[in-house]
Amino acid sequence: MLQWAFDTMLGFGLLWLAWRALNSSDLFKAIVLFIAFGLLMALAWVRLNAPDVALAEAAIGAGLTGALLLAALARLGAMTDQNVSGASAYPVPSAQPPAGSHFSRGLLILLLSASVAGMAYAIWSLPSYATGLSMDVAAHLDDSGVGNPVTAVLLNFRGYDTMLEMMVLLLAVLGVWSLGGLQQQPEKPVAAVLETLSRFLTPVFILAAAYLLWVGADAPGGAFQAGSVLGAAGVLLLLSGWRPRVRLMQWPLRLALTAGAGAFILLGLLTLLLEKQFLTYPVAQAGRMILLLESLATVSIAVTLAILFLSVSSGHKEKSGKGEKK
Amino acid sequence: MTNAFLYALAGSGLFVLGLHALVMHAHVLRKILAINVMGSGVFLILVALARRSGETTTDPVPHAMVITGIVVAVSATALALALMLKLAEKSGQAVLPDKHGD
Amino acid sequence: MTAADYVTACLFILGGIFFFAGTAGLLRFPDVYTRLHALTKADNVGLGLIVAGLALQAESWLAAGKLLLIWLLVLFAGACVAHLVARRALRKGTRIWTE
Amino acid sequence: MSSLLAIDWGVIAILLPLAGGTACVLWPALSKPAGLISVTGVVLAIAGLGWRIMENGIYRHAVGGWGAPLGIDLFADGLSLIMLIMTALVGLGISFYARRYFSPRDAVRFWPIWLFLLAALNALFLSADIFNLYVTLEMTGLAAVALTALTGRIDALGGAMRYLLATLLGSLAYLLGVALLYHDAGSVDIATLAQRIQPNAAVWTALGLMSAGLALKTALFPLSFWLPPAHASAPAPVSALLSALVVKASFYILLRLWLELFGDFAQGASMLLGLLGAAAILWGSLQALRQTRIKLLVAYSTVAQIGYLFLIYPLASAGNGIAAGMAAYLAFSHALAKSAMFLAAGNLMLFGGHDRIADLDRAVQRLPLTVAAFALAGVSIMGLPPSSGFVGKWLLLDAAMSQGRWDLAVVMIIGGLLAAGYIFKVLGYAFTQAEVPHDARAVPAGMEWAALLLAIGAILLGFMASEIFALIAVDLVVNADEAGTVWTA
Repeated sequence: MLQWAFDTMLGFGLLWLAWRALNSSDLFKAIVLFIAFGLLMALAWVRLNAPDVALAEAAIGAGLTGALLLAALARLGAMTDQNVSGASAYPVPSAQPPAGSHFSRGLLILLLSASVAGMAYAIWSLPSYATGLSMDVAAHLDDSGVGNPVTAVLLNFRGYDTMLEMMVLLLAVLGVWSLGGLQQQPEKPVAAVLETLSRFLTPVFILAAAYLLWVGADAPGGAFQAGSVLGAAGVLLLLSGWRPRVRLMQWPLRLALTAGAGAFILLGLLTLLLEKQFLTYPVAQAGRMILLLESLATVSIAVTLAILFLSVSSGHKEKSGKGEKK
Repeated sequence: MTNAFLYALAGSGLFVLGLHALVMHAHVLRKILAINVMGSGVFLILVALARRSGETTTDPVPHAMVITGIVVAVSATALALALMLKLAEKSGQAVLPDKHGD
Repeated sequence: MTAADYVTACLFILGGIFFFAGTAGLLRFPDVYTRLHALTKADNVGLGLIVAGLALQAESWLAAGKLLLIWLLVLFAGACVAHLVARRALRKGTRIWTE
Repeated sequence: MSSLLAIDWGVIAILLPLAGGTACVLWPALSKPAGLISVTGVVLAIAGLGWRIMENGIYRHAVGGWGAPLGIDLFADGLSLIMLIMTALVGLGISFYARRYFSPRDAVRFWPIWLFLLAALNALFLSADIFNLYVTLEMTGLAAVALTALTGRIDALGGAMRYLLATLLGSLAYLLGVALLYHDAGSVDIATLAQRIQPNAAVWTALGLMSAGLALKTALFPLSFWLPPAHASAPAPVSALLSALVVKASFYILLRLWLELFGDFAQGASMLLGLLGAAAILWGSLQALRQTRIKLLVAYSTVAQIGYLFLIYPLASAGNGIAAGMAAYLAFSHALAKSAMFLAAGNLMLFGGHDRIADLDRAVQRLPLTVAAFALAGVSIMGLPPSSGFVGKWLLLDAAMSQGRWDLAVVMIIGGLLAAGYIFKVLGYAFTQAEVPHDARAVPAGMEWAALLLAIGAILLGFMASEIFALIAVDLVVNADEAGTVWTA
């Protein structure tokens, strides 16, 4: 009973936060509410027995997406000559839904309510008991090389999806780079406390990432979670004013960005040559291969996320080399 | 009957709330938030329904799919934000221009 | 229920009260500084009590150690962030509430 | 020879452009050669795959050795093969055009993203798994948006932004459909799903969501609002890629789902898709006729031509093979003609520095090859014999008349006449002298030839209809044995 009450509250809380985030008049507030929404989502994942997803959501969905959104908002405020510092500095001219008669808005709401009802009916009509592929996964878990079923699916059973996933991340960086960067902004002085905080937390983050990567084989965790924690450490360092040396922004950066994708491609070619089967690991070696893939993927994910943040927040562009180490 | 359906219903609610905001708001940042909320709704449905088999065994395949989806979402969000900033830099505002002046 | 369970329950209830008070303060206090005060004070202690309660239930010393570490991290991060928020507010010229 | 046949060309066609794209990121200076080598390699790999399919029948490869439903299968039948050949050939033509088109600064940006797009398209046409299709769809979308914004001009940025939001919305609707199908039938493998799904509420909802999402990505009228600004503002080779290949990707998924999963019970929905297709033909053609800028005209022509593809659905009762064959043939024909048109338009823009149709200023004298390319591609778009456009549209018309769908037949004929109108509008100005003289820049011969060769391809395809249908038909025999899904009238 108590559980039902909690789940119902959480469900309504999610809907309410989403509504407020999407419709509050102030963009800063909207983003903060969205971050809170992400944290509640993480709670929902825990309730749904999906700790791996909860970790990914907390680190990426709420953490890094939130950082990206706030950084973009700050840039936007600076660009459109608004007061950046104020919490209520983003009165949006079109905060209120634009144009459209009462009739068309009513029609839209009617349509949307109908679609919720339709989807609810469809979901309700699904069989109330189904195991999906869990039996298949359990049956082959021993051959996968890892003990955590989610990691087994991500890196082995459906490792091909993850390979394309690494390409999507790389594409995001290429896409952002191809926009050519924004105007560089003068760097603001950073609070001493923030520097201390990041200096203290960075090793902790690295430790946590290594731990997540290592336990990912048998417990919740893995490359995506570890990579996003490491990426968050990068974001924190960037926030506290740290800038990588120009030399690092050249091919060491490119190597780090492509490490995960490259590892997948090489392994794909190798397995195709040796096993005649794309991405099929020999059972005895599977554990080690997955760990290797995950380690390289972690580096790539972390660097990708940090570079995306840098591009959105400070107008970093490809090969700009303008940000020196302080 | 488990809480699976409850969360799946919340997920479909989120999807539609996001869709509403995506259509109604002109500001690109809000549209990006709306897309993210819609994505969360889809993920919630995907994972919630995996719990129909009960408390102990859950289907890990949708979990892996959602982790994949979260990473796609953050990549797309980053690209969208960069595009929005570039658009704002050029046009002075972060709203979609009229279709095209011909 | 063992004695440890009763102690845990008491600690949880106490912790919950602190969280409740902190949240009430966050919502009801007049300005950003007092709100920060309510939030950090109450949440740090509240989380500490919850962690203590959980540590009593931990299966091993290692698990209890991890819980303690989480609390320390939250203390540290909370203090720093509260400082940053307050600093930002001061720089921006937010007045301190005086009746 | 048999050792060559044993090579897994399908996997190579995905891995090669991925490796090429990664190499471009690592060594930007090598972007152009790496790009050209990868694209040529993909053409060879697809040839190898085609040979293998002719010899051994349907291609299926269990990635990771697990096999569906636990793992992901790669799969190629005649339909996939035709789409892959289309991608490889059109991609090759556009690559050789792009070789001369982009400045060194833009080339570094174009090549890696294009190679990833090529890999995504190949992966998409080779996938037999609806969640894997989602990932490839997202990859295609992000790459396409990044390419659209390449010039950084304000209209391109606006077009790209609108395109990005539309494509993300389409993917999410599709993903929600995937979620419902998975939880209804416990698999994301298309063949497994085909055996398991029954028409129930969840499947109908999934059908609606996936069709709507994919129709949005394919720019089916009235969901085509995002296409003209994006396709018209992108650089010419990118416009060609978007119109020729990217919209076909989501169309292919929709067609595949319809052929394998939904076709049996969704007759009413087929009618709706057909009606929207007919509306697209009329609306797109009329809009194209109104345009004063050549790239917008060509972009609206794409909206209209996509309409023809959707007429397949109500007319498909002739049988699975015929429907798949007609769709693949029309898509291939449009890809060749439309890429030629956009490349020709790019040449005209480069030549005159603008794309106002009224000021083409006797381009025919100075760019005869380009204008010839535009005219030949136009012949195919209008549907005049002996082009592939004629054959494709004739087959459709024949199907419409034999089923008594005179309404659709009339729309097709009107669409052809309107197409003639907008194409002759461009050609007419290309032959007349403008009132004010314009300065003219040189256009590299390679770019003119790339456009012309693609246009000639669109004509030559007209003589190869029987080969295309043979590919589909050979395959269906095997397919019927395997999955047991035959689309009956």
